[in-house]
Amino acid sequence: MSFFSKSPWILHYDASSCNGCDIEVLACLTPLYDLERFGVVNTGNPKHADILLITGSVNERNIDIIRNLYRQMPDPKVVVAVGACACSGGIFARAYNIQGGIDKVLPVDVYVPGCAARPESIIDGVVQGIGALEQKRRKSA
Amino acid sequence: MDRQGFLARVGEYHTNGWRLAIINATTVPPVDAAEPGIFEISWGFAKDLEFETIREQVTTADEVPSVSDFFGAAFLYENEMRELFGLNVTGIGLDLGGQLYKTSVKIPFSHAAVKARLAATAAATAAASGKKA
Amino acid sequence: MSSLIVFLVAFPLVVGGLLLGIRNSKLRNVIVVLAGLVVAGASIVTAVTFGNGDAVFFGLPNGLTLGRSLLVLEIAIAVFVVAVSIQHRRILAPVLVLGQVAVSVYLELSGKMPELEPGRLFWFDRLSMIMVLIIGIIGTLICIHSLGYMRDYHRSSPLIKGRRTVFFCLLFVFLGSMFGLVVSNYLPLMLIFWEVTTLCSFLLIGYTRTKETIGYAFDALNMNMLGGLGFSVAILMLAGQPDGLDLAKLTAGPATAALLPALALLCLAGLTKAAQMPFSRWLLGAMYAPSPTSALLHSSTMVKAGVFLLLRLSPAIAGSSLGTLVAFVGMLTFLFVSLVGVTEQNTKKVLAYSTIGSLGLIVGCAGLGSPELIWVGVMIIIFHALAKGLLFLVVGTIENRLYSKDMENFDTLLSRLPLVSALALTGIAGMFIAPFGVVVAKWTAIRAFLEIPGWQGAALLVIMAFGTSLTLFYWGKLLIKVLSMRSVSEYERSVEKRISRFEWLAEISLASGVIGVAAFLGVISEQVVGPYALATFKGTSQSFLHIEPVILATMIAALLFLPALALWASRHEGYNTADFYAAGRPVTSGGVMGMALGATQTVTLRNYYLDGVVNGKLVFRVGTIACGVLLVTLIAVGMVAR
Amino acid sequence: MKRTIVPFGPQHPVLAEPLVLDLVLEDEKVIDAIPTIGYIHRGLEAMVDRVEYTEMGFVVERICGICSFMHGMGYCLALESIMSVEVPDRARWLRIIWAEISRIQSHLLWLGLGADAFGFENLFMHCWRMREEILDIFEKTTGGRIIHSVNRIGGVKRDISDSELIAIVARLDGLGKAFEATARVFANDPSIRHRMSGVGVLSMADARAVDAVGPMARASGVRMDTRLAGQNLYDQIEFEPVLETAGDCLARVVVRMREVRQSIDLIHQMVDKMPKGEGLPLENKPRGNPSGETFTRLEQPRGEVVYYVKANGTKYLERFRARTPTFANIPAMIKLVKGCDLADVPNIILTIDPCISCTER
Amino acid sequence: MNPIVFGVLFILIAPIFGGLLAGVDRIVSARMQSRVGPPLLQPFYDLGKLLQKEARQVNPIAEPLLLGHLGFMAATGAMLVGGTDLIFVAFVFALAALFLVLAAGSVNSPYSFAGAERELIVLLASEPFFILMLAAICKVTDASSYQGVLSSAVMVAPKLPGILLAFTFVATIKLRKSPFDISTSHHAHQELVSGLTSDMSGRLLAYVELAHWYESAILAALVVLFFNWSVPLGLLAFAVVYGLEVLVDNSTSRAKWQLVLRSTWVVTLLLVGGNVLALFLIK
Repeated sequence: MSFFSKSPWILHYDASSCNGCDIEVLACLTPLYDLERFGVVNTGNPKHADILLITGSVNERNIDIIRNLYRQMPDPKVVVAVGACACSGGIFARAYNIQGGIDKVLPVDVYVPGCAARPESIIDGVVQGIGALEQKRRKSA
Repeated sequence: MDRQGFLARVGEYHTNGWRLAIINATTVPPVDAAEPGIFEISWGFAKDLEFETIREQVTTADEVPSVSDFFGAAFLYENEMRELFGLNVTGIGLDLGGQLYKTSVKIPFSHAAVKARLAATAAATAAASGKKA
Repeated sequence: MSSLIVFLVAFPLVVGGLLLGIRNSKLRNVIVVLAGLVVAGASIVTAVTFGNGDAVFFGLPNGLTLGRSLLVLEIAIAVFVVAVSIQHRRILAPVLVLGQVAVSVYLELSGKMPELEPGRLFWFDRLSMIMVLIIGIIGTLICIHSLGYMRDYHRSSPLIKGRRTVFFCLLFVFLGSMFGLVVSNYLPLMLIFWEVTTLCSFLLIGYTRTKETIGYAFDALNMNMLGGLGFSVAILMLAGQPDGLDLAKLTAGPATAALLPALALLCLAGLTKAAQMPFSRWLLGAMYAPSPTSALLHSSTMVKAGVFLLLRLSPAIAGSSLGTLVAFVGMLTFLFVSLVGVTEQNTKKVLAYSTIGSLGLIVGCAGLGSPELIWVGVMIIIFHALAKGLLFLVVGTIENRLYSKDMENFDTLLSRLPLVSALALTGIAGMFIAPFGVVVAKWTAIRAFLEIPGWQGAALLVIMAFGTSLTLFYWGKLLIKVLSMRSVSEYERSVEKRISRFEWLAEISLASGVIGVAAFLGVISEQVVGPYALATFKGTSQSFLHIEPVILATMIAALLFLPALALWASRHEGYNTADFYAAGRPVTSGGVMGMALGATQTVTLRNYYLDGVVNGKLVFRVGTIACGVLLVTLIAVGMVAR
Repeated sequence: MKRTIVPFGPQHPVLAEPLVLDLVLEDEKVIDAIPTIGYIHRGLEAMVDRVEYTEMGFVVERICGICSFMHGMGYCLALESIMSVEVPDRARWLRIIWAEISRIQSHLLWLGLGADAFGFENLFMHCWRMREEILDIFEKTTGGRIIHSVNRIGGVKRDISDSELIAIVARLDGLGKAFEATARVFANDPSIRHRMSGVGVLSMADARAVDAVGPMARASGVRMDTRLAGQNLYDQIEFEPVLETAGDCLARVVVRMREVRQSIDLIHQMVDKMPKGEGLPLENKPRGNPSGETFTRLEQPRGEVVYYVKANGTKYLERFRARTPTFANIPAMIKLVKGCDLADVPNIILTIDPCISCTER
Repeated sequence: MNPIVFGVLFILIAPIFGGLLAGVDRIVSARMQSRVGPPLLQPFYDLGKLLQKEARQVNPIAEPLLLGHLGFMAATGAMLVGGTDLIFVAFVFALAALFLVLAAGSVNSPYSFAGAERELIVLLASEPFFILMLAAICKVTDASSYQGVLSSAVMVAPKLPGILLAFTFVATIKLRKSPFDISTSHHAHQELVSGLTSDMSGRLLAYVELAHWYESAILAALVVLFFNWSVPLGLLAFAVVYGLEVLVDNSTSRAKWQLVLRSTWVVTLLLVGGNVLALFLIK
């Protein structure tokens, strides 16, 4: 039996988001959306996390951090890019310090669109992430 | 720039109870001028509802004295000017050693960088109108 | 029997004298090792010869008598002390020592010294046996350890003038006088040995002859001389009593009121030597001496003399207000120094506080006096001598490798000095890890405290509960440091290879001793310590150790767990030590992480010392004052009781 | 002597945004704190070279997702002043109503985060539950929860009907009542006082010396609020900035709590004062390209923001610059962190209400 | 029945008890926060997942130390109800907790280390209480084992009201509840990230969780000692205490370690010390 679908713990990292998606990620945990219903815990620690929720895009300084956080997550793990910036660089794609979406650095499993991404889409993204997590586990098993 | 006169004016604002509201640098066109290009710096001071500025035009070759002796909070602005505009700000109270930001484009507000951006925009516009046509 | 004892005392003294003239270190090594083996062997032979363990008394062989030799020795000591004091311009020590001499001379000349029963000079029973074994075996190991330690010590501190001949001489003289002390029954005889240990410790502490250490040496001298003066005055007072100077008879049962003043002064002597508050300062100062000195002085010999005397006095003072006061001095010392210990960063000082605390517990037990508590006291003596001896030696070894006594520099010791770490862990486990060693003793003590009626019982329980928890804190901190790991360079790894054979031999033997004593806890308790406690207090036959198989299993498991783990880990590779969490920052091997402003730095961590909650200096002062007040009361009570 | 160095951030759950501090500790006393930022730096000011001024407003709105509305409004105000565009009355009133609602949103969000930082999860949840009400209002009136895009140069894009406004006021009143229960906990709970009272004290003199702005300055008794300038109609309603004098973390909480109440009251006044009716003009479209420069100041939830816009008559601005309140408050934060306890660090960082995204742009 | 059977039963049942308790706790907490909360069996799902996940180990000794923590925690419980001397159990309990400290400290990283140090502080704060509590219970009942206390004719709770009261205080530490959850937190939004467990992952974290369930069960067993005349009443009392803890958890902020240490010591000295003193003076 696999418990991954019932206990997805997330790590949220703000790459270079405008806070819009970040606070929506947090909002998912609060009473109106209550992600904990699905067993989701916002761990704040890569070593405990199964799903990396990442908002904002890659820039010169955070690129190492993103890599490092991902590397420190134990397998199996899934990356969910939340919001337009994380998906592609969004409106800031042409800013001088933006290198692009998260997929420039990490293998992104789920793209959540929106500027800012709505909680409903984020929850949907997490649920899709759970599916990806299951698949990865099966592959590795 | 007149270093002594400038610092005296800043000091006057300080003694009269003004606070530092902003230090802002602007890349002054034409951006294709031969380096060193010209930059305009505004020191904005606020007191209650009033707002006044000191203006100076400098080049990267000039020495821009820090005002952190008067206004401790100036260090962020000044480090930023140095990193983003390449200005030679000296005597910063908390010198972050060029590590405030880390940017893909070095000195992104230098004349060369601005010029490159404008050129890219022009090219993109041309391409877009070309496509339309 | 008696010639064996005389050999035990005299042989180390002779060897000591011999070593004074030997400058060749190879020859010295051979002599020290051989003499050590003889001493250890002699102590074992003595213990075996002694057989069933009931108390025996005897005099010098061939009917020899002491004559005036004690007085001569006393004057010799005084002359030496006065000479040294004049050289260093100190006033207190000569005053104290001259006081002692005055008492002795008065006694001799006035003829008040009672006739001595020649066959009762020495007293040998199970407690003496335990002490003889501790001194003989642990003392020898420490001497052997010193051979390696002192070599490195002088290499790492080239400015200190090497006086190793004196050092090794003192070690052996120390052992001899300790042997004498623990088998004396005649109090004036004990006093002489007592004074010799004082003198040896003074010289050992001042070994490096820096201004600082000479200060500490005089601290130790003054305080112990004060105790010694108390001892002599007690002898003066007891001289008028029938059988007053016969320790066994004096302590055969509860003392009469007439004896209490003298006993109070003897307790004072015991408390000074056991470094109880307000006399704890000398032992802390002694930490600046070379580590084997610390091991010798503070695990197996010097301080044990203090508690030894108090344990001897226990039957006489137990139940009296004097006994209760002594007990509270000990228990409060335990509580206060444990509290100070949590604020201390110097590892040797932490060990010193722990030593004073453990001695405090023994003093507490001796003061209260019941079969269980005497059992506890002796058990702590055994465990403490082994584990603390080991720890002092290990810290000495580490100090010579890392050039630091600071606990904070012991981090990642397991990666750097794995075998030494395993030994250190054995010692720490022996000292405090529940449910082993000292902890078994504490457990029994708590059981005994429950039986003590009135506020005393409650107070003792509370002191014990808090004191024990405090020791958990400082040992825990030390453990964290020793047990942490990181990847180390080849050079760092090679450091351990340069530790001398002598050190390994001594430390591994002591570690085995710690484990062995744990394994044979039942035997030791039932065959030696239990019968002693019952004999001393004439209790009914009972078992002290409520050991069930499950407890025994837990104990052995807990003891072996950490050292075994350390040994296993030192051979284990393939872990990514660079993979720690640093808030997302990049980390690389050896514990280097990315820092602000683009810098990188090795992780540095400092233990908590409860800054702002516990002020160590203040606590120490309060403890000193509180115990000082108790001590004054103690002596006053003794006097008033008359 | 050896000291512990705790790497605070860039990824740290106390603050969703990446802020880096190297905390040098003795026990848990912070001896030194070395800051680094730049993890969110996008370089959006330079986007004026790539984006036409008409669209730049959308970029400016995304300086920060919390004070997004005010950033949009500030950009429009700046350009309106350069281009001398007269904004229709109703649009001006609607803007400040939205602005005050967004202040309530921001403060509730912050109160929740603050509670979470000192380990009061329950309060966090309740604050954010209330905040959802505000987001609901935003969604109804602008179509977006976070990014609203209702500001245009010359006015606003959407109207709020009078009946809707009355409904909003009623809803805010309800919210205000619910908020009182939470506010009582914040102000009186002993465990919160233990964590906040007397912690991170910024004296009035210090607040001036480090040029603190917004609630940070007001909690230290500095009477500073750009709304006092009266621009944006604040002179037509009764307004007096909220001041506290203690200057500690608790004072900063109290200032923001009182501002929540105040904003509800201000919205009441605004709805009363504003011109009523359907179909009133909302937008005066500007003509041509802007030319000239301006410094525009505005009071955001976190304090004074200064925009500098310089235009040269082309479609592309020559310079856009936003000096956000957090940028001005970072020196204060660094000052306060030194000497506090490790456990106080989250409280101090949060009570400046940092918006790193704003700071770095 | 042989007491050893109780010990074995404890080892088997305690995790189920502790897990369910954690499940109920999460639901109740969620309801207090106007949320629905996770399913009742969520803690078991979490544990199962952690066991299936990769365990990233920073050094070779963390895992054995954590197994020591788990093992000694289980042993504490088993020895407690299995009839071992109660005071001895108090020492083993501290030892079990110590292994967690060592496991975290062994990592040599800032967050784990700070968590370990803080855990050591809460250990220092709570340990005197447990020694005194068990000693007092032994004193009152003249017994030395769990069974002995249960079969004693003396009712414990009426004689030890101060200690029972203090228990609810100290249990906050052991149950890792706010305001005393300073070394680790189930809600990671704190200055130490996840404190002690910052560098533990996969099954390593599962051991910690499991040991914590044992710890909860041990606390329940300890509460029963106070109500030695009726075990159901004791369990009910534990439910009440636990309910209180959840309420406190949800209505306080996290305290600083200085306050934790000072307040726990003061409570121990006044309530427990006072109670013990009364006991010794009256009896």
